[in-house]
Amino acid sequence: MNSDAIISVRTYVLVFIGLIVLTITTTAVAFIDLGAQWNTAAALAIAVIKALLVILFFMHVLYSRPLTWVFVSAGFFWLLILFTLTLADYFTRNIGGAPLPSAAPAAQAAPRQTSETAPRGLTTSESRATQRTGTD
Amino acid sequence: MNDAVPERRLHYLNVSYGVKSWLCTTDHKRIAWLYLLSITFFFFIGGMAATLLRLELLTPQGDLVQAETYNKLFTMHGVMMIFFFLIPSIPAVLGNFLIPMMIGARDLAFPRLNLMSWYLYIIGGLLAIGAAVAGGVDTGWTFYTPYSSIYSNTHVTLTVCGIFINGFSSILTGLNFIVTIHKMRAPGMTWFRLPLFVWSHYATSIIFILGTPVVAIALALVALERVFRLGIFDPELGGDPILFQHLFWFYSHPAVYIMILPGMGVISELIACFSRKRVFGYSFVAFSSLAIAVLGFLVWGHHMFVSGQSIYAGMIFSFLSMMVAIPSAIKVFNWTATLYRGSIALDAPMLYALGFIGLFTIGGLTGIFLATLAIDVQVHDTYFVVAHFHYIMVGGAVMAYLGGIHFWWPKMTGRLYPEGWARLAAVTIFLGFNLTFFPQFVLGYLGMPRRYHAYPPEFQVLNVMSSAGASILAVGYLLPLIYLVWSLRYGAVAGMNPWKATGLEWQTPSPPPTDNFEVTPVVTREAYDYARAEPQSDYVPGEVEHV
Amino acid sequence: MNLGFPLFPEQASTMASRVDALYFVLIGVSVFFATLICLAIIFFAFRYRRRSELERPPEISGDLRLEIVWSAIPLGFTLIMFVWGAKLYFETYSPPRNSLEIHVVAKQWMWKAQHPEGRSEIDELHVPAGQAIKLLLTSQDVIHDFYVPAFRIKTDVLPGRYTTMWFEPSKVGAYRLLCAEYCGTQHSGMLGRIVVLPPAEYQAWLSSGPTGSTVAATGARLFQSQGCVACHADKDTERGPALAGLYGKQVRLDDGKVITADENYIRESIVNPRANIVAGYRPIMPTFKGVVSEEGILQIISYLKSLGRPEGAQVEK
Amino acid sequence: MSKSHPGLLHHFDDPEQQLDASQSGMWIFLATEVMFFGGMFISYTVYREAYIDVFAHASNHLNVWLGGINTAVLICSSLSMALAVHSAQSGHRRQIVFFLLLTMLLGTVFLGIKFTEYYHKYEEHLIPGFDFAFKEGNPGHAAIFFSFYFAMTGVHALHMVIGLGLLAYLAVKAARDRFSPLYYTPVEMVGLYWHFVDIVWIFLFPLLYLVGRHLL
Repeated sequence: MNSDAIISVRTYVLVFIGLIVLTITTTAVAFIDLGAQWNTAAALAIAVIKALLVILFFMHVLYSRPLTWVFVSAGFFWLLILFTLTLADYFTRNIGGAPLPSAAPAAQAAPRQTSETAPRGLTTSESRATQRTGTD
Repeated sequence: MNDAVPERRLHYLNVSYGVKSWLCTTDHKRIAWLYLLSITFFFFIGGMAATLLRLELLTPQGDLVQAETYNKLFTMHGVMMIFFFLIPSIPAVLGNFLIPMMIGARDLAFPRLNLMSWYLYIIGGLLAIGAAVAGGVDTGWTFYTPYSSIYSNTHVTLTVCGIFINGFSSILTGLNFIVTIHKMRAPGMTWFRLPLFVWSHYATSIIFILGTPVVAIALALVALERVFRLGIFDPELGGDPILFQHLFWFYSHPAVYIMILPGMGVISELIACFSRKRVFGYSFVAFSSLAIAVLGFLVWGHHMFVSGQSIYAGMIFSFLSMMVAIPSAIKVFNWTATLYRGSIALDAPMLYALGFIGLFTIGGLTGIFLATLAIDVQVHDTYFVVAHFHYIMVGGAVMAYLGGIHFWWPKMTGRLYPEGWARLAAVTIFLGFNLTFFPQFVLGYLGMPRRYHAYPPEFQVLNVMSSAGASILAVGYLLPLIYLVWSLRYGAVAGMNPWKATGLEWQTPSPPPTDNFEVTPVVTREAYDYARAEPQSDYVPGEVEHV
Repeated sequence: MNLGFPLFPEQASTMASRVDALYFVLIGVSVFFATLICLAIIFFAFRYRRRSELERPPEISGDLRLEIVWSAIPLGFTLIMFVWGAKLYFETYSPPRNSLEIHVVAKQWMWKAQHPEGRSEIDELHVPAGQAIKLLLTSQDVIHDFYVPAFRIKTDVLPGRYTTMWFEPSKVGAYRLLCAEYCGTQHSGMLGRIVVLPPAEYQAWLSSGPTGSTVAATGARLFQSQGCVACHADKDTERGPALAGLYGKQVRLDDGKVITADENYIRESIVNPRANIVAGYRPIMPTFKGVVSEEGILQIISYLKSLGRPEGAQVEK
Repeated sequence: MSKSHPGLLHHFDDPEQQLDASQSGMWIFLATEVMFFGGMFISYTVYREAYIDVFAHASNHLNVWLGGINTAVLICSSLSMALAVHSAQSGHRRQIVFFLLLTMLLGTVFLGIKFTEYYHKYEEHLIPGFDFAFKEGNPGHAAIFFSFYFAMTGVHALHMVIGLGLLAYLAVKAARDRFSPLYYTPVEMVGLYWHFVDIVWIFLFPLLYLVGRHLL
């Protein structure tokens, strides 16, 4: 009665080998300096391929009804909305020069004892505890 | 109750008795009752907080309660009303009760999950109340960082846990509805024969399942930051407090549509039934629900126009927010057009429905003020905003909820409510509501910020008007509580279809049997087929065939 | 109309009347649509009231042309509002070049302001009429919001970052300053007063108080006393670049990014020197977070600005 | 279709409808999980963009070998889970139990390695809020990186623990021969969940462990 096609063990093993190879590849590539953000791009591209392999074969989506495709794509589409519009804020905060109201969140503060002379082990939370009241 | 019925017919209420038969039930109709009782409880807790807020605001000095108490009261009002009353109100009570019946199913797809949703809701609610009893929370329902994560020394973590758990209740309800609507429709019940109530709940469920997890994780991160001193939003470490606002509003703006969309569904049913007409532009109304759900996810940044967000992002969000006006306008115009050449009866549910259209129109139009960037700069975080969202949430969602409760009361209980009292309550609520919240628009543009315990004296007259209205509103809300309980014992026996409405839920006895229908109905007509119905008979719309 | 209480806020800045014009148009359109809907409902409810239980209304399922019309009209209306609102909004947050710059530091639950000439005040802000005032705001603790209803301006004041806003007071008088972002117990007590004076009186007020040096001069003294000058001398040294003309310039960092040296950048470089290392320098500068107060940092920024602006914004090196 | 089908609930018409409903429900649940983790991924992205260098240096404090081995362990467990579903489809009871137990074993190995890593971080003073110390850049920004490290891997580990519980439940049921080629929906559903948890890790591994390696 199950509508799913039974996927052969051979396919599973092939996908598995693919995933292991990609894991080794992504680790190896990470140690090579590709310049700028290309390392991140490569890592994410490989991760997307791996995720697709798992979704399509291990999770049987390749053989599933259209409705399953709709639910899967909806999840990722909404993720895209979250990323696009949030980053729309962060990527446009610093354009147009000084008169704008804001800058990238880089304009932030370090804990008090960050100078090179700060003793190891003096923690951020200890110093904060003295001046703030964040307890339940 | 059975003295009116000569022979004892088994229905969902009398099929079994005892506390256990209710607390362990998987019947969607009984779970709806569990929700009805619990959200009423939370509504009156939130209402009591509101009463104290309005009493405090009678005088500008802030002399009734201390600032600290006031801050905890408005936080409690917001948390209770939004997370524990408005969000579950129509979906978990009316949606739970009606969706399976409207589509001709015996239950929701996952009845045990449905019961679990209620338990999660109750656990979440008890945690939130526990936090209030233990001393309260003073962050406002928005939990903005770094105040909530570092500075507030009230019970933020406990409250946040309550909301987090309650979030899973919403998610499971939404999941249940979507699967039910996809998979459990009776033979012949095609998508375009679905009542608009079902369409609007489908749209609501999309928001439940895709929005709720984001606020859950945002609040969880706040809790982690408090408990384990992680640094996620902490500006001391270089964190960005605005990031929390992005995550929070990604859910909490669509959450407004969680509250209003089911209300729109109710209104479509009421308008059609009491003007005996098919809803004008059915497919436009149906798709506008989906459009609101999807567009609702693209506009959250309009809560952040003055927050330090990039002004370019502000413009994008402003533009997208304007787009939501269109599906909303489509609905209002179509409802109005449905009345044209109808056969209009002004029973209490219809009074609520017509009141809803008026109040929602005002709420929606003032929403355009807030989406207009330069105006939002002036009125952001003032009473203008407070007035606007109360017009949507109270004038919209609560009016629709009450209208729906009255309309389906005969189906839920088998009894009619007293019509005269119900009309009186509807009119009282409408008048009290407007007196309470209209002055707040004026206050807002004048510049009275929200969450003010004491306020400059020139704002007093308008505040007194608002408090006076609130007392009328309170009476208006107590009336249905009394006469609806009264009707359980003394109300007239309703019969299967007192309104001569067309939905499948009216083709089964009141109260319905546990499996809803004695035989699975086969649907052969479109929704709201009043034109072809026989008004003089106790009629059976959409032929019910025996399978 | 005098009801003994106000229905409308005073207009005391150049922006106020422009925002109000938009507001009135919105009210006009809204009243029109709300009245239209309400009258239609009341009329239909009366005209088509149910006269008999046997009534059977005609079948009307919809009309595509009507749907298009009542989608297009709101669309057009909202687009106009969007463009109009966005234009004013952009101006609200874009201060003119010749603005008088005042620093504001917020904390639970007070406002501290410092004028360029050095006078500072608490919960009050004296400004000259007819002059564009640019505020540079930051918070010491939670998020606050600087709100002057009579000027139709508002901006959140964030910890760890600067926000800016500007206004040009058009009318002499005293106006309310309110905190509009919930900030804790005494949020509603975080009030202040904006006192708009004729320019001459403003000058008199400036010199009447405890006379100190200008903000930039105070900043210069801090720059000396904190030892900044040891590395940031008149000329670029091995240890640090010269800072004259830095403000407003494009700076190339060692990771290749180019950013504008605005107030936020300078603040970041003082409290958190390692976040942005200028290309060609080593990360040896210690942080001054906690050593120099928020006010002090603002004073140093003023000093650096007083060292001159670049002729053309060019990429350094 | 017979009404006496194993596991058919009263409100469904036939097993097909019931299976469809379960599958849809599970996929919708996974969509919510995507958004749940998505909230953390977007936050991570925002800070990573702002503090690229510190994040790279901080990332190099994670043990890439342990992380890599864990990735492989998790992929093995996914294969094992897929084979458990396969055995259920073909009705081999002993195989189902075997593969479920193997999946659990691999999951436990993953968690063991994970907690070893956590302990190393504790020893290296890299847990924010507990004697946090970081010298190769702004310690505040590094604290943010490690906060995300612990929040994201912690929530992921929590999902693993829940998954282990579900697998144990399935193993007991499978041992009692409750599944057949006609009815194995629970195995399939837990399988989907387990693969999803695997996918989350597939993204966590490069984002947390690999972002700074090219600087070494």
